[in-house]
Amino acid sequence: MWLWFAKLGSPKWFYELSTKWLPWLVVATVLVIGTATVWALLFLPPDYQQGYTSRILVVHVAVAGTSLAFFPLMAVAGTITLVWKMKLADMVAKNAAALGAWFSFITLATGSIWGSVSWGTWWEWSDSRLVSMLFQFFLLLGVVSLRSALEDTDKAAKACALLSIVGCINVVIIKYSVEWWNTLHQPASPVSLQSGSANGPEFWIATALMILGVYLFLSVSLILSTRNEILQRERRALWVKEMIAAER
Amino acid sequence: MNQITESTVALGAPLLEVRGLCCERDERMLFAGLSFVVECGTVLQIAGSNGSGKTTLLRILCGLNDGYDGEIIWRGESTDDMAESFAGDLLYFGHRVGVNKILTPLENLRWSAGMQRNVNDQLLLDALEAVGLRGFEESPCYTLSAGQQQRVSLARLRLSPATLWVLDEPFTTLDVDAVAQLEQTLADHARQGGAVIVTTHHKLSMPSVSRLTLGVN
Amino acid sequence: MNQITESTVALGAPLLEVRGLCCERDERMLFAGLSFVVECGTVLQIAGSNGSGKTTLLRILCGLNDGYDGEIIWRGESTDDMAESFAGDLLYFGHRVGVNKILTPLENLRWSAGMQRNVNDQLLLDALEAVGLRGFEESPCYTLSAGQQQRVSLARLRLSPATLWVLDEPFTTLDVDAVAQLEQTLADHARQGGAVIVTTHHKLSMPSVSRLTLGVN
Amino acid sequence: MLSVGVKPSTRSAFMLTLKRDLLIAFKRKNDIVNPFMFFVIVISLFPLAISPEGERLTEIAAGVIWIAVLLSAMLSMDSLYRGDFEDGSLEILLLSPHPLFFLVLAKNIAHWLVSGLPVVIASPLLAYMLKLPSESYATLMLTLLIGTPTLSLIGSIAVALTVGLGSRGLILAVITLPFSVPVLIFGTLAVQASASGLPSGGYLTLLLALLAGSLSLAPLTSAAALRISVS
Amino acid sequence: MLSVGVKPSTRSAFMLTLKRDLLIAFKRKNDIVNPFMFFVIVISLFPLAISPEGERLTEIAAGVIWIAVLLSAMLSMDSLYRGDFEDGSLEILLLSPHPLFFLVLAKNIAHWLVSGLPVVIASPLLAYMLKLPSESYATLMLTLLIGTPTLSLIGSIAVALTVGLGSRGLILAVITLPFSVPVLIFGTLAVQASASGLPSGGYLTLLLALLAGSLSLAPLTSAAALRISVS
Ligand code: HEM
Ligand SMILES: Nc1ncnc2c1ncn2[C@@H]1O[C@H](COP(=O)(O)OP(=O)(O)OP(=O)(O)O)[C@@H](O)[C@H]1O
Ligand SMILES: Nc1ncnc2c1ncn2[C@@H]1O[C@H](COP(=O)(O)OP(=O)(O)OP(=O)(O)O)[C@@H](O)[C@H]1O
Ligand SMILES: [Mg+2]
Ligand SMILES: [Mg+2]
Repeated sequence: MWLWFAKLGSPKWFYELSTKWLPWLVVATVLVIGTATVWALLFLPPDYQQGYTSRILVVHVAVAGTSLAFFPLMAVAGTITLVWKMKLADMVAKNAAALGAWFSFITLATGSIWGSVSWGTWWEWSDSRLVSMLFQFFLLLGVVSLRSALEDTDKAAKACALLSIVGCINVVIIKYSVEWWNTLHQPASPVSLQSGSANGPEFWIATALMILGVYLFLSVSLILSTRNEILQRERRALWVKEMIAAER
Repeated sequence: MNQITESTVALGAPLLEVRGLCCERDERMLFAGLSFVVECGTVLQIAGSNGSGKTTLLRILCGLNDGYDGEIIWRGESTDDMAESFAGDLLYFGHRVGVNKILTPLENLRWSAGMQRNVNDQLLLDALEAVGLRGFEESPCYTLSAGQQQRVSLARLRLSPATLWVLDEPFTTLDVDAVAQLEQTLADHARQGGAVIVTTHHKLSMPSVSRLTLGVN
Repeated sequence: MNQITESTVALGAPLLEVRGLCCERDERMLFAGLSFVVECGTVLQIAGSNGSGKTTLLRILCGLNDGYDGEIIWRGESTDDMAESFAGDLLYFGHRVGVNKILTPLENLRWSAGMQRNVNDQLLLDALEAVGLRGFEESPCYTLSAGQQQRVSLARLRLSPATLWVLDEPFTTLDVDAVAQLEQTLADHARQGGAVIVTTHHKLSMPSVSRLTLGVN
Repeated sequence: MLSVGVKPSTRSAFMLTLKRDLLIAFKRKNDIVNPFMFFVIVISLFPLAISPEGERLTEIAAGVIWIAVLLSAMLSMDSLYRGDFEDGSLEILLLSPHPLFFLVLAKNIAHWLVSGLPVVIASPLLAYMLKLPSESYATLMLTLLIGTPTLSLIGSIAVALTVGLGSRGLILAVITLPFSVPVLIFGTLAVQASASGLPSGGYLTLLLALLAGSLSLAPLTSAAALRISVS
Repeated sequence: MLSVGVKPSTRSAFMLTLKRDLLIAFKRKNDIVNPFMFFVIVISLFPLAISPEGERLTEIAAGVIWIAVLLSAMLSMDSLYRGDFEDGSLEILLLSPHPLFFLVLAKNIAHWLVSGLPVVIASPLLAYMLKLPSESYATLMLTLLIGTPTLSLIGSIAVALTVGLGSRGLILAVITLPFSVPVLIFGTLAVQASASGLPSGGYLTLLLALLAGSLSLAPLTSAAALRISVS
């Protein structure tokens, strides 16, 4: 068990393993997302109120759900970095922060687009989900900018690990405080977030597939960017040099 | 690219032992497999050209940097396991000297020396006088010259209960008299059973100094 | 309390002349009635113990401090009247060396040397190589050691068109080779008709150095 | 000589650090006057930029005061460890033979006494200027009294993480502000509740919980962050 | 050797300084992203602290945006001369054989490009989030385009005066904010006027006058202040 753990931490091992698995993952991602999209386009009945735009909800729900996974992921990676000083964990954390910021942004964007149709407004402060998502986005940008501000890789790794762990607690606190804030002050909003669930089972199958697809996509992009990071950081290591020489 | 000059110093009772220390910065190996023992009564000068890793080594020894491989053993135990008792027996003097510009020399020492042992003002005044700051005890440190600020920090040496002194270029900006005096202080500390690790490009005119040269080729 | 050691230096053609300079800081007279002449071809070392006013004197000469009485005459005219042409012919190197930590040595020089004369990258690379920074041209300066950062700034000397160099403790943190090399550079500059005013506590091993000692008693 | 020194107790190291930081603040004077001045100036911008009408002001008063408090707390953080980092005192702190938790706590307390407390004390005056109903002055002060130390403790983490950076003002803000949102929300809600005659006890309890949480966790985290920054 | 160097023209010294400062900012990245982020975060605090209702927000939108711009401009100033002071580059700048006016101007322009312009560009988005009527977006951007350089120029004086001080964040604010009030007032008035369909040309002219004034006077004053701070 321990041996396996130590091995997992080795960038070289990860690189070689991921070389084997990556093609399959990519194929799976394309298949699942493709199916979900086709399903959404072909089989989803247009909503009586919102027309065909409701299909963007499929993407929205999938991306939104996934984007909540980033802080926990980064906190776990951060703990590993701080406790076991595993380089690989930090490489994953680094890319996760940037990717998480993108996912949060897409959630905000798709949500807004849909909001513009269903609520008639792109943005509403009185909804707790929107606000707490916005702050998660800010926090992720904070982590990214801390990373870019600290020049020393080691220092940046540890500092960002610490911030991710603290940020993880904070996302929870923000989520709840915004909810309480809201329940007291919010005037009944025209359409509740749950209205989408009024749609039939076709919707949920498409959504479930899309969620799976987005998680797959997330893993593929994390693996790809981590591989890149490995090559960058280990460019002086023997195995990288040998590999590059072999490819030439 | 890098070649390591290794040297082992051994006198008296073992205080600090370094085993197989390696440090890489920005993919450049600064030192590898560095092992040495510092014993009570030693003055060890770390020599080496600019950028050879002296400062890095000292900071590693004190636990301020942790980007290294190898073992650092303090009185028979790893420094990681006994950080606090190690800290109580260690005095570090870095490139930045730890003198607040707004406070006076006296106020500065009251804190920086007071963190390591109980002090009273008379002790502090004596130490300041000994480093030639008489008459400046109550001037804010921003009005002192570069060398005078260095002296404020060096007064800590006279107050410290620490056995091991780790000094990074303590001689910079000191005038000739102050340099001679500091050398005397270091020699005295070693004679009384303490140990000193010091970096300097200046040639020490002290009797028994061991040298460890970090090499860049 | 203060006693002033006065000395007058005179060789070659007059470049900078100081007449009756007095400076008081915090009611302590640092120097009074200080007069001397710096001529082309001179290296003038300002000596004196810590706190005797060396840094203050150099900053006054460059126009960075103006809390003084007396006259400073540059090529026959008061420096106040011709600040810009004086600045074009002057290179000041202070306790803080003027190296931005985020930029690389090359980028630093491109600006700091480029403010005084037109430069191209080849010139800069040559200067960096001459001060022993080959291989570090493209590393950000925060990754350089104290001595290496000092060297980045010293590379300016090799690029400067200035006649008068005013250097405040340029030898700190330099290793032995770099010290010898810098002394050589100063001697060359003087030989080619420039003038150097330098403070250091280090004993200069150059042939003809004039000394001016500021005294605190 | 080597055996003369008696190692001071952690308590006395704590007091020594607290006293030193207070002394520095008093000598600098600005540290004390400025957070307060900033608070006053920011608040006085609102009637200018939004509306000088009393009724309108009443509506926004609680929020404006809390935002000004937040910004002034955040700005004042900048001086918490920076000076010590630059002159090397931080290394002395890290290498002292005492648990860093208490030393960091001492620094945070000194900082709050100097920058947070004056703002709390001045708040009723500014509340009056913004026409906040006088029933809620007590609640306002109470929330500030609980909220500002929380803000200081949270800010301390961000400052410790960024202490070595060239320009920190903004990165500090970017990291701290999201963390301060809960304090802001509960603080304003409590004041608004009391202004409309509702009970505000629940919010106060939440604020207290946040304070307790950050009091126990933040100094630890700051200490870890300082170790990272100095290395 | 002594005669080889050709003294560069003031124009090329200006360009060299501008390029250097931009290069430092791009290498640091944060200098560019942070003022903008700060602006966004501060704005998003208002709905939380005051009220999330659209109508209420519309009323305060113009003022809130301008206050956030002011604060973010002020915070970002911190990095303008500090780094150069600390590493000694400022002395090189002061002792260069070129009129300091232009070098200071180059630094100010670089700073505005990096910290002011992004805020101006992002303002319509935030105006939308605060429910500002869409007719006034153009006026908002225009006032910001004229107002932010003025704020930078004014801030530059304060930074230059305080560059040697330990903690500047606040003292800077205390000096700058009162001077920036006219910009704030004309800026918000212009936006409010256009939101209610009134002409805003008069205010724009006033803003332009402020810009012209500070463009000619502020760099001179900053240069003098720098000389004082360094000595
Ligand atoms: C910028 C705007 C929006 C943001 C930031 C946002 C954020 C989120 C988040 C974070 C989730 C994931 C919740 C979870 O999986 O537990 C979510 C789910 C969802 N969102 Fe949005 N949303 C936005 C706009 C909208 C709009 C306008 C609608 C439709 C009226 C909507 C409908 C939904 C639905 C139906 C779900 C799934 C419900 C569930 O699983 O509980 N969202 N959104
Ligand atoms: N800002 C200041 N305010 C008041 N007095 C000052 C200030 N700076 C320096 N002094 C006084 O001037 C004296 C000379 O300082 P200066 O820095 O010129 O000395 P120095 O000869 O360069 O010494 P060193 O060899 O230590 O560098 C100091 O003793 C100090 O008391
Ligand atoms: N923060 C850093 N990041 C990356 N590399 C660094 C860093 N600090 C130092 N280095 C590298 O480590 C080498 C050794 O630096 P160090 O400061 O230990 O040298 P030194 O022996 O103390 O030199 P000096 O005599 O100039 O003080 C430098 O050449 C530099 O390239
Ligand atoms: Mg060193
Ligand atoms: Mg000096």
